[in-house]
Order: sequence, then structure tokens, then C-alpha cells
Amino acid sequence: MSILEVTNLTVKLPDGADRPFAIEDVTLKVEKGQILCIVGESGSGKSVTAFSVMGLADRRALTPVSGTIKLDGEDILDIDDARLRKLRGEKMSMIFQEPMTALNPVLRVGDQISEMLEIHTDLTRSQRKTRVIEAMTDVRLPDPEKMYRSYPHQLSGGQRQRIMIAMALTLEPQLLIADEPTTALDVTTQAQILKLIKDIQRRKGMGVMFITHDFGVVAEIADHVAVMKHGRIVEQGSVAEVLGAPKDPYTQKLIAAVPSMIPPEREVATGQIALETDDLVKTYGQAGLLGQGRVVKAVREVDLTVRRGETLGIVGESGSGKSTVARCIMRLVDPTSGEVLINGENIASLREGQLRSHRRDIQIVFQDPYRSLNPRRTVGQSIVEGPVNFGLSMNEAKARAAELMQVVGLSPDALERFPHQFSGGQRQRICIARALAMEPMILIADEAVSALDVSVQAQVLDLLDDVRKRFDLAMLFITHDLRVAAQICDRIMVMNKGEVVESGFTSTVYANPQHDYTRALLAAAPGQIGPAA
Amino acid sequence: MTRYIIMRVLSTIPVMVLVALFVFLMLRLAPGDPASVIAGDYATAEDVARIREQLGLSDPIVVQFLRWVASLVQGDLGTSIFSGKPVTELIGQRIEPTLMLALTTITFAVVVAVPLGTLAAFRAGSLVDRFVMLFSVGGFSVPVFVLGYILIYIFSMTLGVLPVQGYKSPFTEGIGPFLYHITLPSVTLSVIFIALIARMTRASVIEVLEEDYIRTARAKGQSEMKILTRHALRNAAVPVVTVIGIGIALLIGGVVVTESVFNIPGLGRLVLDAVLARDYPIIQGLILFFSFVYIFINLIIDLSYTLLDPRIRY
Amino acid sequence: MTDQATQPAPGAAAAKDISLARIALRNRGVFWGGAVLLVIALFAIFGPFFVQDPTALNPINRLKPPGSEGLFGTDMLGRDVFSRVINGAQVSLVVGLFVAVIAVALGLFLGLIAGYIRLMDALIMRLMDGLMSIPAILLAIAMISLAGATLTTVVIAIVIPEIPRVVRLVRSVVLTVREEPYVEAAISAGTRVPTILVRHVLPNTIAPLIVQATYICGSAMLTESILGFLGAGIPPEIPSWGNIMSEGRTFFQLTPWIIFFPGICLAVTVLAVNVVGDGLRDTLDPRIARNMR
Amino acid sequence: MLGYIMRRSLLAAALAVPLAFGALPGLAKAETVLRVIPHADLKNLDPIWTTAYITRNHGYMIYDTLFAMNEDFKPQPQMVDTWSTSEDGLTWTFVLRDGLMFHDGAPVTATDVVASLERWGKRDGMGQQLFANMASLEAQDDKTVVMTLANEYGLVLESIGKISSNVPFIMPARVAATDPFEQITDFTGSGPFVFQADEWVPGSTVVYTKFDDYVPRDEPVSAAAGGKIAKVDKVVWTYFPDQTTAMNALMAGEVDFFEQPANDLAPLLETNPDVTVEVNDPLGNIGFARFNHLLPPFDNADVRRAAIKAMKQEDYMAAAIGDPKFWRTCYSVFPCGTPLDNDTGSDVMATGDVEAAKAALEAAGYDGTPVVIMQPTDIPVLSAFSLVTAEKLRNAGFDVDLQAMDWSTLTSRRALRDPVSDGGWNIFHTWWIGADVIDPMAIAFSGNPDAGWFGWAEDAALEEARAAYAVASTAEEKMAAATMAQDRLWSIGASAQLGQFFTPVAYRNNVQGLIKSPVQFFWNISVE
Repeated sequence: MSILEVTNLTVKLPDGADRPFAIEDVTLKVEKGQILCIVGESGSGKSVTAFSVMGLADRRALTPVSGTIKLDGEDILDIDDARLRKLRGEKMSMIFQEPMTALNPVLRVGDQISEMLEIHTDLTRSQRKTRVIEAMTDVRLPDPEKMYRSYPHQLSGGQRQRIMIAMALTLEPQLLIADEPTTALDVTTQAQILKLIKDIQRRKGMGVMFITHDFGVVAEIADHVAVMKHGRIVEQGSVAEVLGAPKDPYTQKLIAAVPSMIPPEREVATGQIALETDDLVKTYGQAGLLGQGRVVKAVREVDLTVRRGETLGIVGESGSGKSTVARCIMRLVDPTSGEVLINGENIASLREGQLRSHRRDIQIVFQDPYRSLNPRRTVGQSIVEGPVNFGLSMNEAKARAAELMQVVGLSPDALERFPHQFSGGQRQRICIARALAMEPMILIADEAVSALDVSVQAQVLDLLDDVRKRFDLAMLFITHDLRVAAQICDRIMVMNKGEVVESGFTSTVYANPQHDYTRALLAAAPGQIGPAA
Repeated sequence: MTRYIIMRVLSTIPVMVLVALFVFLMLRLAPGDPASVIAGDYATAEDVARIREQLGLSDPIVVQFLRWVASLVQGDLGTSIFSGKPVTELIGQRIEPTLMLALTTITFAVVVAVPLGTLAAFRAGSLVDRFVMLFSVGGFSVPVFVLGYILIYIFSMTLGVLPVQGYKSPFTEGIGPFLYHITLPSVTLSVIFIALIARMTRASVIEVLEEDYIRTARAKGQSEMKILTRHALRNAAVPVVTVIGIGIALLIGGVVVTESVFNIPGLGRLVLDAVLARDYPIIQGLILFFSFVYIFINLIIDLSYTLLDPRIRY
Repeated sequence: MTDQATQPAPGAAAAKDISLARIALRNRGVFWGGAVLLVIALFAIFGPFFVQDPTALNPINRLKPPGSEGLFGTDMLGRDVFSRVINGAQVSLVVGLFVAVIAVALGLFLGLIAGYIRLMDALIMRLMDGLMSIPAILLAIAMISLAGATLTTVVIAIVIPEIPRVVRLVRSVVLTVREEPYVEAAISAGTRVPTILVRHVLPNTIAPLIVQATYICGSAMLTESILGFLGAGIPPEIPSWGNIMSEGRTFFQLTPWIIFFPGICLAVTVLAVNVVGDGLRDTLDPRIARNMR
Repeated sequence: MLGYIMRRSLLAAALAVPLAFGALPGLAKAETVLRVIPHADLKNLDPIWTTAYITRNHGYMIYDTLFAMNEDFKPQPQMVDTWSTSEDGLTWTFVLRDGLMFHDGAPVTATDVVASLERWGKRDGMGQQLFANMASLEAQDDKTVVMTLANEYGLVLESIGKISSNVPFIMPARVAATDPFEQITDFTGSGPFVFQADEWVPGSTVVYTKFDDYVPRDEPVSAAAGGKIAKVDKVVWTYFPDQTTAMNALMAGEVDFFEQPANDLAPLLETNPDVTVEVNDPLGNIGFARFNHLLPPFDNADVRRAAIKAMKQEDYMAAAIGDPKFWRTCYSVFPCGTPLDNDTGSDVMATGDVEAAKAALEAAGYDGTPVVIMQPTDIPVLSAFSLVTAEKLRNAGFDVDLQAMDWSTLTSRRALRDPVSDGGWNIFHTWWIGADVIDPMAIAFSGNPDAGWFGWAEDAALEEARAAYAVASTAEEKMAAATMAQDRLWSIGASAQLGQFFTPVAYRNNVQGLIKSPVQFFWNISVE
């Protein structure tokens, strides 16, 4: 029997949006004891669908114009606010992508779970507390008695998401809506949370509507899959059907774009060493005037070398110090000790004036394509800024910029436009062009493809590999994504808590990881589906 | 925490020294000479010189400054040139009315402004919102003294329900006479505060209402009223409390005017009279005192953040 | 991919700075507030050419009610209140405008330096803390009564206490912006600090500064009147709304028109300025703007 | 009563607190209190150290004087019982009356008198002159003081009986021993009221209580002279910085007596049937525009006289004072209505014609030197005077630089003899109370630039006239000397005089027994 039946749901976008409907003619079902994954790229309408079911979408901005949403036979588009509030929590509940912001930072987590009971039941304070502790035990939170009194910021990301799940499930609703609940989590945590959701769902026999962009996650957890594109469902069916034999070309394309965990064969680079670090250390904070200040060692004694024409990957979870290494090398932060050798010259402690001439040798592409370009300056202005700094005339710089636009696969007219007129992938191409305009020897890509949709990600990865070859760059590729790393890196270094735990040729490391942490990391990567799966 | 407080207190020392030096130089380098004010019409140049000598004003500025700082260190703010009373005693005599005025004003303002601001935020863009905002902006638009006159005219002269002026201590004369006398000045002074706080509350609550955890609360089925009181207000409190802290400086300025209009013998009048008469020790002492109070209150406010927001730790 | 990416990037709304004025005018508050200010400004600029000398004394015709002797009556020295109010508009607007412009300019300069150059940060901010801890009105009274009451000293005295707040605002914007990847990209591209400040950091401060400037402008006009009340305002020979009111305050109950007309003008102007400020804040601050749409 | 009941019930409703308003009027009071709004804040308590009028008034509350002026400005004995003068007029013997006692219970002795006069003689202008002419001052016994003059001097009683600052108040010898340039710290007097030091809040409140052991004279009260009988138990001075509030407080019955309401408040105060507004000071105040005789253009008497010709008293008075019932023109340098009132040489002041001034200025050869007028914006009357002068002088052809400042700045700047570029000045305005300019001895009329008033007029003939007045013994001689002085004052254009104006007092009708006097006294006043 279906818990949720959405029939021909169409939700209008406000006037002036880029398309008239957020979702159009969406029909789907969630059966009892089943997980439905809605998968799609950004802007596909998958979140709008979820929020519409919860009645949380802002009705003024997102107006349902036709269709029904039947929760256990009751059309939630047809009921009043009081009834809707009653259904929320009791019959359906929701967990969100960012557990940090989804929890109220100034209330104790236990009280936040307890609030659910306070709203919907007449239990006494102590009864509620017992129920909360039970719920917390249920999601396998350690020492729930103590954790009850914690604030969200005192917990880890995984623990916070467990709190959210405990909260959502205290009243044993029949439907759980999970909106990208693991996207913000590290890969090892993600694996645990996915397992937890699946376990609980099995045990309680509820229906789950799981929103994700990641086919790996889909493969891991889904019973049924619905693929969305531009507000419409293009394909739905059982997980075996959709992943095994996708019918819609879009689905096929998406699945094909998922990078494989198996590194391809690569030639061993033999170019000269362009970048080297020796005992690179970065600590934050310092001893205070009174007593001991808090000191965080972000990077501990990192040694690395990158040759020209070679890509070195640094892989690690958040807080591993991988980005700090990049920023130290760029001298965007000052290393605490150790050496950074560019072409054999140590720049670790040069003053800004002396450093300047080295800047052009080493360039970086950042993660967030939306913040990497000054929104007030045209693409052309952004690209020529560096070369002009180093004495190129404006005309020469513009000519070079035009050339580079073609290299990164954009039209030279793009130079006159502003960043907001481009998509994320295009902006990342522009950033690459900006870096290349400096004619660097070394290119650092700091999570450069992590914010991109999977189809775009593949293209940008190709571009990066292409320019590495074309300009004989030494490339330092920083990522948390083992699949991506597998595809582009010649060698990889795995970092954990500021330390390099393992390094070697990519294929060797993936095939035969030595360190426990590396093994855990590889094992946790969701949905071990290669393109062949 | 203790370490933080000690550090904060220590770090105010250079600021206070700076303020002291600034005030001192400003007073001494400017025209105006208390000796000739004292000497009056009959004084000869010699008389003025003798008075100046007597007051220690004829020494080099550096000597005067060092002498002042030396006595400051011993907790002595000097002696009024005119009344001959120690500045600390004068402050002691005058601090109660000002303090009580400030306290009642802030209390009143918070009690009125926070609900108003929250209401406006909750109904952002509605007629209620517009009305509340217009009212609070209006509070910024009328000079305090005009408002004071208008309120006196209405409530004291025409309706005769409240007294024109004066201050009664709640400690010696009872809470009734105190409230009877403090109501008008407090209301007058609080208008600008209500504006400030209501505005900040509105902005802050609007921002908080956009947060994910508000959505979470809705997803739990919580009612909008409870969402406001339980989730929004506490999270919105930090900027509101901050603005109260900033407002203390404004309040001190407003107190000068309000004390004049309502004839309240407080610190504001004291410092104003001292400036007009060039009673250097009082001006120096009081500005330093006000700076200290301001810094102290802001320290308290910073510390209060730890109560309002568990994420903040020093 | 997350749905976050569909929302405009933080800087995207401000990217259309070119049409900022047009966007702002779409806000009702900005439009009506701006219209009122425009009318007042026109009166202030051209009015003085059409009215009699605001300083001409006529003691025989003192304290005449509105209508009988001049549109707004006369004050205690027999000066024409209408003419004084019109001329006072000029002075009050000049005070508001100059204070806002100077405070913003100085605050911007100091704030950019404090926010970007670590060495100067502590120094400037301690200085600002000190300045901020001195009650503004007291500082102003002291400065004016010590340095002499002229338009210039009044403006300076009102400006000084405003500066720390601008510095703090600018500094906080700078501290946020300097972490933006595009600024880091500019550093990596070898762009020098002054250029980075002007090219990448400064434009981000403009929207909040415009809003701040309107508030400063409004409060400066009020402060001016309060200084007048406390006996440290603009010299009475130059009429401003503030000193007309403070000179006429003894006559509040006897001949209320002396206070009423400049009071209404001041209130309306400050109200308009604040309404414009609120409107600008709503349109220029994308977080709030989004909510209002 | 209805109003009162309504007020109470409304308030009780508003506050919802059951309380008793002990401070409200109407409840039985054990002691009688006179609640006064003084004309200024009592900033300091030493009437010898400062010339401030408010401190002088304070002095009259707690101290007594040897002689005191009566309504006709004649010195009458006050603490003195009998006195005699030797044949040659050089030896004066004063005997104190019985029953004089300080607030601490000690009797007033001749030693106290000598010490007090000596301290006063070091600070007060007339005192200095008296002592300059004195050979010795001794206490012969407990009650007898003997003053021996070095040469004949006509103003002995006028000096020790002077009514205004600095008044030679008699203090205990231990207090009078204080350096005259230092403030006293012991406020023991022998006057009708006792100062309550611990209730004094500078800037706000001064409290006096009746001195029960004071023995008043038997004569009826007449200005400062006569029997000083304290008729209330307590006098409380509460300073009001704001005139409007002060007016409202009086009208609402929160105070009993308002010493110097602005003249323009009179019509409003008069609308209240419980309030009386009247002029108590027969001499009033005399407005002055003072020239700096040291600096151009006013180092030239013709230019000064040209400026005076432009100044029309009616305009000054109308602008600054308003209602004609509170002012009159007065072209005598001595207050009109006093013995020395005359019209010698006063044409120049009476001119009041800008055109005449213009012509005179041209004749005087004015070279366009700017005139710096110091305008004290915190004192409305003087601020208005300054504006009128600025306008008049401009119209007469002067180049005027009107500089706004506060009174404190003005008082320190006017002492500077430096050129304008170094902070100097050309004109400032002030007023003297009539009693202070009643005769040529007033410092305002000095022709000696070294000992005289700011502005530093220099005229030998004027000084001769003043010297003649000092030794004149008959009314005719005095009048002759005074006329001579006035002639010189007008012909050198020492100052412009802007009119005689009267500041009213306002009081609730329960206040009775006010004394006609240029100085406000609080004895003889009762409150019902």
C-alpha cells in the first residue's frame, strides 16, 4: 500500500523566473517499507517535490497549481494549517542536508528532540526524556544521557545528522523525507548514515523519499528510483531497472558521467620537479599572554614533489589539512615552518614584495565557481588582471585571453560578459583560463570540480587533464572525492588530521591500500558501481 | 573565561589612557580659562594669574597631566575648581538619578521594542510592519528636547497627571514617588531607543526566520507563535543586545538633554555645566568615567553573549 | 548537486551596480522618501533667493503669529520664521550631507586599512574603541565650546564620533571580502594591495555604506539641533533648523510656531532620510531583499 | 482639590500600585519650606573668592554685614550698633550690637570683623581702594573696631555697606584667615539662615534652615537693611537649567518662587491665577556694549562715538527684553531713578540713528578694520544684544565679524589685551545690575587702563573726576563729580549703554513679604 501518492503535481514558479514551473506533472508513489530515491542535478526540482510534500514550500513563491499529494489517502494540498502541522512529525517527517544549520544552535539537542513530543503528545517531562533517550539510543548515539545536554556545535556532523534522524523518527512516522542527508558529510560518515537510514527503515517498515544527486548513494540505498530533469520525471522504476538498463538518454548520460573507482593506466611522468615541499607545517593559534593558548596543527610535516606534466592528488576528508597545504604553497597563508620550493627556490618565508615575481609561476582554481570571480568585473577584466600586473600590455593580454577562451571551450565574446551570465561549469572554465593566462608552471586545483554537477564535472576534469598535457603543467589536485581522484591523478597522497598517511601511484594505492584509513576511505565510497555495473 | 575577562580589562587600559590624554589635551589646548571665569569683572591680570597659580593651571601641560594621572592611579579624580568638592563625591551624588533614568529607560524600551520588532518581522511587508517601522523611524526624527516639552505640556500642564520635573529616589522616598517622577523622562528618552531596538529586532528576526532550523521546527509541526518565541527570539538576541550596548553611548548623550528638560540632578547636567564653566577636573573625570562605564557595559554585553548563544565561548 | 546552486551567488545581485539607482527607486520607501528629499532640497537651494533676509532684525514686530507678519510669523527678534526655515533647510541639509560624506570617506579609508593591513588593525581599532567610548554629545559639546561655534566645528564635532562606527562596518566587510576566492585569485595574480582594495574590496562596501550614510545624515541633523539646545550649536547668525528651535525653545508654549515649523521640517526630512535608508537596506541587502520579494 | 484627587486616582490607576504620595502638596507639613528657583547654579560658596551674584545671594543667606543699603541706597547699620567719626574724619569707631552669634554658637567679635574686612579688602575693588586709604584697622575690644584712615576718604560706609559683589560679609576669624585666592571650606556665618553643607548638591540643590538664635534688628526691613526675620523653617534652592521647565514647575505648584524668569515668559505665567509676576528690583539692569580701547578701530574715540550713535536703545530692549513694561531707555550712565541720574553729554547715546552714525564714522576716518563682536550664545539677552549690534554696525558701515561662543570663552577672551589675530576682541556685551554702577566708583567707569575694566579705557580727566567723587562729602560735591565723570565717559565713548531693564520675579500667591531690592533676599518671606 502506498503511503504517499503524488499525482500530476505541478508547482508554479514566481513570475520572472527562468522557467514557468518548478515541477511539472510529477507523479510518484512511495510504498510502505520502501525507499524511493529521487535523483537529479541541480535545478531539477527534486527538492521542490520534497518540500511540497511536507507543505514547507513557501506557497507565495511556489504555488501548487494542479495535482494532488495524498499522504495515507489525505490530500495535503486540501487541508488546513492545523491539520498539516499535526501530520508533520506524526505521519511524515523530514531530515535535511545540513544538520548544523537545521538544528537550533542555542537549544540543547535533547530538548529539540523532546520538542517533537511536546508538540504532538501529552507526555510529562520525564516521560518525554525517557522517549528521547530511547530515540537517541535507537540511532546509536553514544552516551545519550550526556549527549542530551549537548548543543549542536559540540557534536560531529554525523552525530548531528543522527540527532536529526532521531528527532524525525521519535513519533514513528510512516513517511520519512530525506533531502540530501549525506551530501554535507564526509564519505566515511556518509556510509554510516546511509546504513542507519536503511536499517531503521527496514525495522520500522516506513516509506522513505530520499533526495540525492549521487548515483553511488542511489545504488547503495534505493528500492525505487525516479530521475528528474528540469522539473519533470524522465524515468522511474526499480533500482535494478534504472541503474542496470537506463532507458532515457538523460539517465544514461548521468550514469555514464559517474567517474569510476578504477584508475586508468597512466604514464609515469619524468619532467623536472616543479614543486617541492619539505617538512611543511602550519599551526593555527598561538600561546596567549596568559597561559597556554589553543594550538591547532593543521598541517604536519608534509613532504611532496610534483613534476611537470604530472598530477599529484591530495585526498582527504574535511579537516584533513589538504586545502591548507594548497594555501601554504600559494602563500595565501604563511607556513609556520618548512620549505616550499618552486623550481628549486624556497618561497616559504619570502616577503610579499619578493614573492610577487614567483606568483605567476603558480596558479590556483578554487572550489566555488560562484565566488571565484569578482561579480562586478567582466570575465575579460578578471583574466587580464594578472598578465597586466606582470607587464603585458592590455592588447596583448586581451589577445591571450581570447586565445585561452577557445582553449577552455568558450567563445571569445564571453570576455565582455559578467560572471553571473555563466553557469557553474562555464565559470570554472573561466577560472582555469584566468590561471592559464599567467602561463604558470604549476596549477593547483583545490576541489575544483566538487561543486559541479556530475555531467559538468566530467567535462571540467577532461579540460584540466587536457591543459596539463598541453602546457606541461605540474598539477596539484586536491579533492575529497576518491572517484575523481582516481580518474585524474598520477600519484595520490592520502591525508588525515594534517598528516600524510599514505602516498604512491594512484593505481597502486587503490588496488592495494596499506594504511587503515585509506582502506576505510575506499570502502566507504558509496555504490561501488562502475560504468559496467 | 576568567582569562578573557582579565585580558579584556587589561586591554581597556591603553584605550582609557588614550581617552584620558585626548580629553586632557583637548581641554588644555582650547581657549577658555577657568581662572578668568572665577576672577570676574573686577579682577586684574595679577589676580587671574594668582588664581591660576592656585589652581595649578600655570604649570606646563606635561606636569599637569602627570599630576592628574598620578592622582588618578590613586583613585582620585581631582577636585572641582568651582565648588571645591572632590569629583568622586560629585559623581557619587549624581550617579543615582542618571543610573535609574538609564535603567528605567532601557527596561521600558526593551519591553516595548522587542515585541514590536518581532511583530513587524513576523508580518514583514504587511501594513502592521509598515506602521511599526514608520513609528520607530519617527522616533529618530524628533529632537529629544522637543519631545520632552510636548510630553510635559500634555501630561503635566494640560492633563495634570504627572509632575513637570524633578527626581525622587526609590531608596529614600519610595518606589511610588520614584515612578511618578521618572515616567515622563523615561518615556521621552526611550523613544529613540525603541526605534533603535525595534529596528534591530525586526532585521534580526527576519534573518533568523530564514534559517534552516526554523524550517526544521515547521517540519516538526510547531506552531508559528512557538517558533517565534522558542526558536527565533533567542537566536535573534545577540544583535539586539549588541545594539543596546551601542545605544548606551547614545543614552548618555540623551541623558544630558533629558536631565536638563526634566530638571533631574544627574551626571549629564553635571558634565554639561562643567563644560560651560570650564571646570576641567569634572570634565576630565566624567568623560573618563563615562568611557569606563561604556567599556564596562560592553564587556558585560560581550559576556552575556555566552548566555544567549552557547557557541560563543571566550 | 545541491539546490543551493540555483540561488544567486552572494555578489550576483550587487553585480548590477550600474542600475543600482533604478533598482532602488522601485522600492516604495526610496521613491517617496527620495521625492520628499528632492522637494526639500529644491526649497533649500532656490528658496533663499525668493525670501527676505533671514537675519534681518525687526524687534518691533517680534513674536507675531503666522500669517500676520510673514507666512510662519516672526521670532523673538522679529526675524521672519519662514525665511529662516527656508534658509535653515540649507544649513541643516549641508550639515547632514557633509557629516555623512566626511564620516563615510574617513571611515572608509581607515576601515580599508584596518581590515586589510594587519599591522594597522590593532592600532586603528584601539583608537576607534577609545573614540567610541566617549559619549558623542559630550565630545561634541566640549569640542564646540572649546574650539568656537562655527559651521565647520559643528560638522567636525558631529563627524568624529560617527567615524568609529563606519570604520567597524567597513572593516567587517573587508574581513569578509578578503576571504573571497576572487580576492585570493587576485593576490595569486600578483595584484598589489592598493589595487586589490580599490578594485575588489571597495565596491563591496558601497551598498552598506550608502545605507549607513543615510542614517548618519539623519542623526547628524538631529544632533545639530540637540547641540543647539545645549548651547553649543551652529552660531545663531546662520539659521539652521536646530538652532532656530533651540533659540526659540523658551517660547515653546508662548509662540509655538517658532519651534513648530522648523521642527516639522526637521522631522519630515529625517523621516524621509531614514525611510530612504530603510528602503535601500531592503533592496541592497540581498538576504533581506529576498524575503521581501 | 478636585484636580488633586483626579491626579491621584488617575495615577494610582496607571501605576496600579497602592502607595502614598508623601511628596504631594496638601498633606500636613511640620515645617514651612520655601522652594526657590534661583537665577543661577550656586557653584561655589565663597562670596569673597568670586563675584558671582548667586554666591553673593548665598552670602546674604548665611552671613551678616556691618552696614547694609536701604531702599534709598543709604548705608544703614546692620551688625553695628553705634559708630562715630573723629573730627578730622580719619578715625572711625564701630561698636557691634548685642546678641550677634555665629551658627556654631560662638559670639561675633571685633577680631572676626577685622579679619573678614581684611580678606575682602584684598579681593574687592572698593575694598582695595578703602584699604589703600587706610592706615590701620584694629579690634579695640570684643565689640569695638577702630579704623584709621591715612587720608580723607568719602566712601567708607558705602564700601563696607556695599550691597553687591563683593559684599564684605563677616565670617569667623578662623575662616577669614583663608588665603583670599583660595576657597573657604568652613561655612559658618552669623546670618539668619544656616547652610546645610551635606545637603548641597552643586548644580542642583542648596538647603538652608532657619537660624533660631539670630537676633534681628528692630527696624522694619528696607532692602538689605532692617530686621532680617526668617519666616520659614527651610529655604530650598533648586537650580533649573531650563526656563520652560522652570516656568511649568512654578505653574504646576512644584516650586514657590522663580527668581529670574525670562521676560518673555511673563505673559504665560500671568495667565495662571495662582502666580504673581512683578518687578522687585527698582534699579534693574543696565545693558552695556563694551569697546576694546586698545585695538583699532576702537582705539579712536570718534569711531567709538560713531558706533554708539548707531545703537538705538529701543531696538536692543525690544529685541532682548520684549514687553516695554520691563524696560526703559536711560541715557544717564548711572541708573535712571538713582541719585546721580543726569543727562550730561548723553546726546551721543540718545542719537540712535544709523545715518548719523554713518556720517560720523566717515568723519572719523574708519579704515575698514573688521570689528570682532563676541556673542555669548548661552545667554539669550546678550546673544540678542550682539545680533543687534552686529546689524547696527554693519548698516553704519562697519565690517563686522560676529563670533559665537559660550560665556566662559568670552570671559577668558575678554581679558586678553592681544591683537585680534591672537584672540583679541573689539566688542562684548554684558549687563551690570543697577546697584553695581550706581556711582562713578564702579569699575565699569574706570579710566585707568591698568586697574580698570576689560576694554581698558584711558582718560586722565575721568580718573580725576572719580578721585574727586571718592573724597566728596556732600551730595552736591558728589553730583558735580559724577556729572564730570559722565561727561568724560560719553565724550570718550567708553562704552555704549543699551537701556535699563527689569527682570521680574514670579511666585505662587502663597508667598508673601517680598523685599524691594536689587538683590534677592529670602528673609521676611513667609509661605502660607
